[in-house]
Amino acid sequence: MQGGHDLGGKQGLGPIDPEPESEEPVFHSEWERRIFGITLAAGMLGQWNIDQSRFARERQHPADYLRNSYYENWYEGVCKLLLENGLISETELLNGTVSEPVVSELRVPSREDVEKILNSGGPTQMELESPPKFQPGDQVRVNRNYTNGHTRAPAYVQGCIGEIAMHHGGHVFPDANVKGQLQGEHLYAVRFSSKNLWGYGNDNSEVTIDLWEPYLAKA
Amino acid sequence: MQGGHDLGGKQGLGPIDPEPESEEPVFHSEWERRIFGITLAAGMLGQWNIDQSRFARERQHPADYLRNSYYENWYEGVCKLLLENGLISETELLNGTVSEPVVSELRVPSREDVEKILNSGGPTQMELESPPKFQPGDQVRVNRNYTNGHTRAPAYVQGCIGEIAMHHGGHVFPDANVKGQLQGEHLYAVRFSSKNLWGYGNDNSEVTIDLWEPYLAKA
Amino acid sequence: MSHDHDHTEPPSDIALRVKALESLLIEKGLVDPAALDEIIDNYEHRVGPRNGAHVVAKAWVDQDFKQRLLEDATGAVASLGYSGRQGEHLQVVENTPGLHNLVVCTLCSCYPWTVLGLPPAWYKSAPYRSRAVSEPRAVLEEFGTQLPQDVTIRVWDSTSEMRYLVLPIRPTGTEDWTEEQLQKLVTRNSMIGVELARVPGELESQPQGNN
Amino acid sequence: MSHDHDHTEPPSDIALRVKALESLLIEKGLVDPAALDEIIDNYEHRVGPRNGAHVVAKAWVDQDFKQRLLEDATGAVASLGYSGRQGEHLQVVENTPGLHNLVVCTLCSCYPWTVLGLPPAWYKSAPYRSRAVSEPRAVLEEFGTQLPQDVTIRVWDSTSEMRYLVLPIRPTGTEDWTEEQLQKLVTRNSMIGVELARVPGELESQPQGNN
Repeated sequence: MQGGHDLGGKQGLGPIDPEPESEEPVFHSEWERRIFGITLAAGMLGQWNIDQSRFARERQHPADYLRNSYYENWYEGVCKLLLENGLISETELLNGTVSEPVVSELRVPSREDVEKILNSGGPTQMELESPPKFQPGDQVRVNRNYTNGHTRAPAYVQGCIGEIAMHHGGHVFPDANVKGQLQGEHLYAVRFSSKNLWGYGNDNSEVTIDLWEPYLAKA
Repeated sequence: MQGGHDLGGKQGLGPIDPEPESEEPVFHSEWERRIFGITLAAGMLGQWNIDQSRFARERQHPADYLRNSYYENWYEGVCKLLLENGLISETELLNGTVSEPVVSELRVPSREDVEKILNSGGPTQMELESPPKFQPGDQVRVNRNYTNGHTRAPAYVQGCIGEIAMHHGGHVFPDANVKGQLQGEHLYAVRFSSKNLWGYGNDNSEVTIDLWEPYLAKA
Repeated sequence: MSHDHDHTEPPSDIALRVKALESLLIEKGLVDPAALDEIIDNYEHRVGPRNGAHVVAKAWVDQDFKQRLLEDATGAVASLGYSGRQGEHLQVVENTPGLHNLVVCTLCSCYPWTVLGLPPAWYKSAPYRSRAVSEPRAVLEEFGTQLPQDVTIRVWDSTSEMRYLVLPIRPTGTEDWTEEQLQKLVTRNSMIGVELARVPGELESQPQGNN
Repeated sequence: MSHDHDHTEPPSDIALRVKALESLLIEKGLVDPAALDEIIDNYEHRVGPRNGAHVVAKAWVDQDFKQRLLEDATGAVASLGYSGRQGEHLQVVENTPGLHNLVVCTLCSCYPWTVLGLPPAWYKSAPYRSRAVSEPRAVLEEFGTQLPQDVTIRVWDSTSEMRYLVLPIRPTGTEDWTEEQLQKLVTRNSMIGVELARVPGELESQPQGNN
């Protein structure tokens, strides 16, 4: 969906105003530290995947998404996932105390489990039977795709012509993964001239972006 | 610019939830009535044109634009225009009282002037020397145009192919008018299939949108 | 977790700021209070969708007028006495059994003031402006308007100073109605295109607004 | 008229809500407090851009390693002991005199955690995410990085689970430096691509962060 999160090329959002690298703490307050940890810990319950987690943050009014700080959006996302998966209730969230028992049998990770999970990660590469449709050097156009679902084809490249720069192999396809369907698709790095993306070609810049095969058509 | 105002095709903004026609008042509160009148009255001082007025509302953080109610955005816009044109100062706006005299000699419209202005309007049609580049039936592609300025080519049609449906004659070109430059360009109604705009073609709908010649190239 | 996006009850803060601005402009001599009142009075009480209903009903009963209206809406509408701001360049688009027209302004709130008055709140809202172009059928359904799938929906996005007015289909069963009677069937929403004109049976049950 | 968009000082409201959520999840047995602390401790104190600096400095002094890094970054980086979440599929992109790489995630905040730790606030902010793809030269200038016009800027938008790490150009005047010395020149920002690696003279004046 073209929500508040789909930010490439949007304007009026102000200066970047970076903190100096040497002065920036990892977290800017205690609650950021905690919601970061809570989000990862809750994710390790295995009730949702990374695309469902992203989609939970995206499904907000754009004004809320843009007004919230980064970790406020994490709070919104993890609450939505906990509620939608029936792990907590609205009443419990409001009161901060347990009023209903946990329904399902869940394996809650221990400190040792966490270490293992963080160190192993969750690879998304998949062996595919079908060969890739495109080869490096091929010209492709990104399909326009108006959807209420989750997609990783940003609005700013839809309809644009680019060139296949790399084939990354088969990877989990987010548009299906968000529905809980494990489906592999060929993933490509696709390169676009700034002329094709923004209409000006005199700044000597280009954008390379990872796109799955179903997003692309031969140009 | 692709600011918060450029809304075509954006998602997550909620239901429309219309008031029943028979119950909806023209204004929903006294302050809406007043800011509407103030905006039109201030506009009649002749210090800015309609595109400058639109651009003043657009130049906001998207979260502000989307969070504000419609007439709150009018308030933001007219304040910006009054300030930028030196008709009021920040201090005066803050305090609500005059602290500096008006610099320029302005013709402030009376009740009778207002009646005349409202009844005559401000036509934007212009005689052009050059013939139109396109004819009804021609296929055109809308140029991509990343600009920090004001434009009336919405993001959702940029890069898309459509068909010239009508030639409206020459009209004031907004992208120049916003800079105070009176320039006429041929204006066309351009028709797009939903397939070309959104990637689906099975809902039997199409969009016709007015676009100026500099926005278009032969497809 | 969620916040309220309905702005029909604005904070009093903005009311105070607008009051202060008005005082300032009047005190500074930039706005004539009588002129301000004239502007508001004009759009609150004189210009409204009854103008458009007059135009539509006349087009329904008078083929010559309808022809002129489709060819030169600005002139035809002016001949009924309606002209001025936000109606300088009018285009009338006609609904037929196979084609339904819908008007929106995705970039702001362009609207044919001379024939419809000021736009309703929903027309100016982000949900309507965003979705009218991308999912017009779903939008029509939110207004209770269900069209057969074989009817083409043609959306007009008002990006220029052209202003679009929909000419709805004359309801059946009104063959012997006068122009004055027909006007009552022409709602503001039917001239924007989110609804059809009312049918005779609806006249009693759904009273029409004053404007 | 304008509002503050800087969220480094959040309202205490969110702090309270997060506290309540944490209590609830612990009381409900959904989160083990020790596991929670382990997660936070890992990313606050153990994983950070020093990992990436190690990778880069080694590539600068060891041609074989550099070759492996460019061909199979995930494997080469794992051989130094860095692997795990948000680093499952690494790609290293090399700056050259004619090409400068810059990494962004326009849709969220994808970032190579295993080698850089958690992203800085600006990387996750709307201004950076929106403009890095459309006006990268202006963005670089906001970081004080001015590149000649004939240097191509190649932006990598991380939309997939591939994670990109920039291999900056080794500064001149460091020919006889050891790997350990070189690491001090490799800033986090140079591995995102918004800055160049530091030059020897900068070492005294701009102290490096702990991470």
